[in-house]
Amino acid sequence: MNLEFTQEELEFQQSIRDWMQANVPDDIKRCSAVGEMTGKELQQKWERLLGERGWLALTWPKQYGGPGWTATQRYIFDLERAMAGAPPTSPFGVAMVGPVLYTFGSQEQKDRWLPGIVSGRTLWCQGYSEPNAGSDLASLKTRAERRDDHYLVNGQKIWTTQAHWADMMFCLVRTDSTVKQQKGISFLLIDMKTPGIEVRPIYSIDGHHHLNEVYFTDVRVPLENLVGQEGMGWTIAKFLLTHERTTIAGVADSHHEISRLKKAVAEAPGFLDKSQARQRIAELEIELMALEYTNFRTVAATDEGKPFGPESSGLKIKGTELQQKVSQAMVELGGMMSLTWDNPETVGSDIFNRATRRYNFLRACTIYGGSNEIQKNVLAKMLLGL
Amino acid sequence: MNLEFTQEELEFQQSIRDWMQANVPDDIKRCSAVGEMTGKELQQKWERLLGERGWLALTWPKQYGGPGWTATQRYIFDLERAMAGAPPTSPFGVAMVGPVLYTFGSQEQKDRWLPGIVSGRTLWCQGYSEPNAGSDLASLKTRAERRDDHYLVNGQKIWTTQAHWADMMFCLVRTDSTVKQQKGISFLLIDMKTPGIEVRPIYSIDGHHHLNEVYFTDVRVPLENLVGQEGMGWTIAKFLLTHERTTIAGVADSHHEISRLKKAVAEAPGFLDKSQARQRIAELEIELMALEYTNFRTVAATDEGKPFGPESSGLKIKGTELQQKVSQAMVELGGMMSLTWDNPETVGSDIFNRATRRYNFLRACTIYGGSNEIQKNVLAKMLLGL
Amino acid sequence: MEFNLPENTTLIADTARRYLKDNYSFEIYRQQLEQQNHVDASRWSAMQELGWFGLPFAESSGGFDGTLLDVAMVVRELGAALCLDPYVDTVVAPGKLLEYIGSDATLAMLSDVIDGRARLACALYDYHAGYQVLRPSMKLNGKRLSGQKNFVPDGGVADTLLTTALADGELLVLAVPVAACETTRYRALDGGRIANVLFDEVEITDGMILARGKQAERALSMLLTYLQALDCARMYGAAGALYQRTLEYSKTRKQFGVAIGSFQIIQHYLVDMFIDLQQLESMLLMVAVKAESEDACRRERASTAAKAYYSDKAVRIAQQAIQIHGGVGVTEELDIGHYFRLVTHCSLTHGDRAYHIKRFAELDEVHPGE
Amino acid sequence: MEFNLPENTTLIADTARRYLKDNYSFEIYRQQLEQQNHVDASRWSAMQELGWFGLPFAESSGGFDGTLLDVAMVVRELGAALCLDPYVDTVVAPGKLLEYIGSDATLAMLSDVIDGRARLACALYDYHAGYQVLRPSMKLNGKRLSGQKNFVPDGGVADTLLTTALADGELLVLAVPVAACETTRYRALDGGRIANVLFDEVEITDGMILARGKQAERALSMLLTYLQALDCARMYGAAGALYQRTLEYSKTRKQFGVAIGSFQIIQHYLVDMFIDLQQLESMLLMVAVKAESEDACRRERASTAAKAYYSDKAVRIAQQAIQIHGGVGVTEELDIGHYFRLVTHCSLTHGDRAYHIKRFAELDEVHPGE
Repeated sequence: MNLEFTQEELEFQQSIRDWMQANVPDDIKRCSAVGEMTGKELQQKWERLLGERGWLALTWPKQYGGPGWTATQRYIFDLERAMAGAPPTSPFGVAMVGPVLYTFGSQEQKDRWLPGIVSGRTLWCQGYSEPNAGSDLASLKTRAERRDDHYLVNGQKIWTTQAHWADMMFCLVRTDSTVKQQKGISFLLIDMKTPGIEVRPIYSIDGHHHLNEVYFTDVRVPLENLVGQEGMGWTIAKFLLTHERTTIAGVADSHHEISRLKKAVAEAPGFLDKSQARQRIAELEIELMALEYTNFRTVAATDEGKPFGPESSGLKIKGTELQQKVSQAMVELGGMMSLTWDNPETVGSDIFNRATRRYNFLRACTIYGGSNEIQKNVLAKMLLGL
Repeated sequence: MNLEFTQEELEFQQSIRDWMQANVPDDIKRCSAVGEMTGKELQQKWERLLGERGWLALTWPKQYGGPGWTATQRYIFDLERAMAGAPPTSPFGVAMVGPVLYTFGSQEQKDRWLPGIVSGRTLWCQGYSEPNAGSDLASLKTRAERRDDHYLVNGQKIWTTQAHWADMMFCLVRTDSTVKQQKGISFLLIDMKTPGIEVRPIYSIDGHHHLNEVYFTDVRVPLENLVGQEGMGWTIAKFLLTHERTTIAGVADSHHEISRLKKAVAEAPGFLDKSQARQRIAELEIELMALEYTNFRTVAATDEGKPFGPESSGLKIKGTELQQKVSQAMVELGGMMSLTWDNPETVGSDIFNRATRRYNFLRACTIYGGSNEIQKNVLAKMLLGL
Repeated sequence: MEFNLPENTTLIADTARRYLKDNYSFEIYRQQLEQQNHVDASRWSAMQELGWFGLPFAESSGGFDGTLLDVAMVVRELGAALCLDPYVDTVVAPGKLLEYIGSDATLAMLSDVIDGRARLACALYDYHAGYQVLRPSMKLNGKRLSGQKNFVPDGGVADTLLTTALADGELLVLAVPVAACETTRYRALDGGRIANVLFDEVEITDGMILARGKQAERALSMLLTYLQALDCARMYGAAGALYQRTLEYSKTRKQFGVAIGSFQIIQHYLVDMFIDLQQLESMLLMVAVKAESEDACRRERASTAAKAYYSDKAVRIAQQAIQIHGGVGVTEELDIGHYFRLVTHCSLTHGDRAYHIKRFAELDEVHPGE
Repeated sequence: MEFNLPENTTLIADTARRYLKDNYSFEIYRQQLEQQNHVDASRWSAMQELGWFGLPFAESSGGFDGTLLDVAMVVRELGAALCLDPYVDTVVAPGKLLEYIGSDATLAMLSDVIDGRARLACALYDYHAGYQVLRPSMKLNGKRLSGQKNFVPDGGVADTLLTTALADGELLVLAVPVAACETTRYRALDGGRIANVLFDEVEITDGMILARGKQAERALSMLLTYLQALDCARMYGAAGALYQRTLEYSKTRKQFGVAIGSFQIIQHYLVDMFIDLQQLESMLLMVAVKAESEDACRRERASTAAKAYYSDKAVRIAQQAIQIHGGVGVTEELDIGHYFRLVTHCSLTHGDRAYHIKRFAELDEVHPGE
């Protein structure tokens, strides 16, 4: 039992902190300090910077360009990244399709796609959800019919984050509708510039454009863009769901949000009952501590090469609930300062002025990637035997 | 729209308050002030006192001994009763078997049983639940076989409140096991002194004896003790469930508990953060206000002869949740003062010293009479059409 | 007690609902979001013709003698329709303040409000003072008014502001032309237009001072409870709409081959929403009757409790409506997320939950039932 | 980081579990509830033989050099077994206080504790001072000690009390014979025996003063964090037992012809309990390691956070365990309600939730991860 970072880890932490201090671009820090979204340009700038440093594909084996860090080091990196005000990196390339490719892909596929991901040059998006296949993903309908040298893809995806930024999409498609739902699904890589793809924006209630509908009309996808075999799509999707859980709880970003909130409260005008506000924040910090140590257990298990323990099963549920609570506290402690939507001036505090953006945005975090209700159904069955 | 009591109602309220002031026995007030249970003796003393005054069977038609009050007057009476520190009256005679008898009973049954109830001289208990028929009441197994001039009853009841005090039990029994569960149930009146009845105490986690198991071994019950026809038991039970909702929310007693809590906080030693404590109590008071006005809507509808509206459906759920919250606040605001169980001395405050008794006792209030979960199932079906 | 709406009130509510159904829509709302002001001339004059402008005011003030309850029913319907027309901000709020002051001068101004000729808004808050309306940070030194007001809900149209300042510690209510100030208009969380207003040595003439001292305090305190009640009414309209839409969605949306409303957990979520909505309705009726009481303690107990309760339960209903809708609930395409923002907005105006809980704890006690 | 229990700690925990399984039971617990003290001679000497008496203390103090983590695992098992034997109250608490003071005199007393010859208890609280252990209301005037202590967990057996008083504003720790005081023993919420103790001009000799000033404060503050961690350990044992029993019950108890665990709402209740229990486990490991840190800030942050968290989540697990059990959960017959009382009890000792939230908010900040 050792709940401290080792001397080496502390030195690592310091070195990351120093690097972040020196390298996180000022325009990113500015966004983060007030709670503004980083757009595509800043996000790319940041990811390429990390890519150049070899710090983008943190979980990857060294041979594919990972830094060869332990889970603890990755955790420390994520913490320092968040506390320095830098955004999380987009998960679609690095955390999702990358591991799929080096696990299930052919040598050719690895050679072709991994370098673009590890360097932050290729942007990916995830084509999973469909209008009538939300929580019930296996019922998806977008079909890919095999023709001589290509698949012909027709159908529609929805909730596709960053599809309007992406160069490539990894996509679940139905290649066989005669077998059991799960068995007929395949995993395809689709170039977003292929004719027949139309991307329509969906604006979120934070006022921003994150999500899209993507329509496929006779889209020709080369056969070599199939990962694994036909019918393996569901297996690959499940592999991804259980792949990386060491940062799923969002502990690092919750730390950063709480520190922003404390700063805003400290600087707030005198009308705010600060002792009361600090107690509300203390409750959040304590919940975060419980989550963080639960997360540490998963990180430590990962470093020991053990499978995820039961502690990891609640990380996403608790983590998303906490993110929502923190953002709600920020809105409510801001009082009227949280009422501004597109005010060009600062009223009291930029942090509070922009608080509802994040609060609105985060309503989605208990929904996407399998709603918390679905997760509880699964846990009841798998873990509790109910 | 008129949310004030009328001048007549205010005068009525004052007269009840004066009467309570003068007539609630001191030993009862003493119990109530510190949160002690009234035992059988005090309870009976109080109910007989009300019976003499004609104020026991409040909802009954005048012809059977009711006071002829409006629902509003009953509500006012209940409020003043609680605020004066008097206990609620036992529901089994007055609120349950009484209405059943004057609605479904024969003239002979009415003549025989109603006078004892209205005067507080006969104590009743309710034989519904069985070990394997809790929330699923219709699956009850206690059977009554018809013999010449009597029913022969065998089986077991459980959770029978005050069976050890009661003179009589009204009881659901199975008279026919060949038909659909609900159809085979009958409503019997059983003299608790009949040979073959054994009452065994169940101690509750507040340390008191409220509940019992009741065993029936070849208990002979006269045929004339059947209410209505054989097989009508389920209909009668359902009639009772929807009968009186004007006091089901426990608003009066929650008012009294909150006023006790405020008193205890006001008198608490200096270490307690009183501003914080008062805010916690304010939250409870506001919830009580929402419940109270919802309750008023049901009371007003009753006085207008209207059926219960949708507002009444949540009264028990919200009312019991609030009772639990108030009692938990009392325990927690008491801090260490709530740790004493049978301390002969007062440590700080009697109210806090006894707070966990009520807190423990009230864990049952979201369970009995159909758990809140069952109630929600029913509401989803009946009201929401789900 | 009696909870039936008076016939006249029911008529007003039904008319409002029908009018908005025929003349307003989510599409109009979304266009309005993009506009710099919220007044559509034809709707505005229709609302006046419906009698809404005179409704909140006594006959002796030239109004139609409507109760707060009447006005609340209109505002409930505006909330239910997501309507951004600034009826409360530019008619009810300034009009009630003028009426509560009740001088010849203010009653003359009120008649312009009722006639639809005035473009007024109340500028009562600044971020320094927070919710402490009776202690504004703006100062009048001699004839010069200096300071700022924020969160001024002017609908993008006001030309005169009813505002507050301290002069030697005494509270004043003033009427100041917007033209004399520096104004930044922007969009608020609910989609309405609000403004920051800078008063830089604005010259104040005697006629611009509408009330002072106790009279000003009393008028403002009565205005606040009135507006808090209307916040609840608007939230009720939105929460009711959210519940209805979510219930319907749960019956039609299928996942795993069945309607999501067949899942017990969704059923319990909806029952909780339903029960809370019933309690919200009770609190709305309560506050709509009591918040215009002459008795300050009764008034404040009512509005403070109602606002605290709404800021908890209506917010919770809005959150659950999104959760049950899933992805589609967090998009601009669907009205759900817009109602959600409206509810959040109203939970923060005229005192948020923490403010009201604290205030309630400080109010005097009364015997239950009184 | 590394969360594996040291082999030795696992051995200690397993031994404790096995010992209690073989030698303790719900029936013994219920007998013990009726007794005037909680010491059963044979179990008491067995516990000593198991090494528990020396476990919490350094080798240099004559102990076996166990960590707080080791002790916490024993206490967790005592909680899981509902065991009332006053190990913490009459061995760990007084022993650690003596050790933290660390004078020749107190170390000599400690060796009597380790040998099982001493019958000590800590009398640190009175209801006037509440949780403010460093500001007791008892006073030493000259040689005379006057005041009272309440909630003294003496297990019904202590003959000497380690207690606190102020002398001219300076904090003292004293050892006072129970015989010199007026004692009222009674049952506490968890079923243990506690006492009110009246000190009426008790004559104090120099030898009875064990520590004063900063030394006394430091020893007491270290003791408190240690005991707060053990409160969590005991609650964890109880909450874990409640969860296990409730899960099993939900698989066997049938209603409407099916196991109640087949209802989605019960499944979600249980998943919530399970997830909370995981977080409680994390917090237990955290606090058991950090609460004996030399660094006061680190120590207090850990124990204050853990205690606040437990007083919320363990309490909630206990409430849900009863709700899922239904009627049988609220009877004395079943252990569920007894665990429930134990959890409530521990949520109130050494600082309740509100106290710890406030305290945490006042503690200094640290960079996350440090």
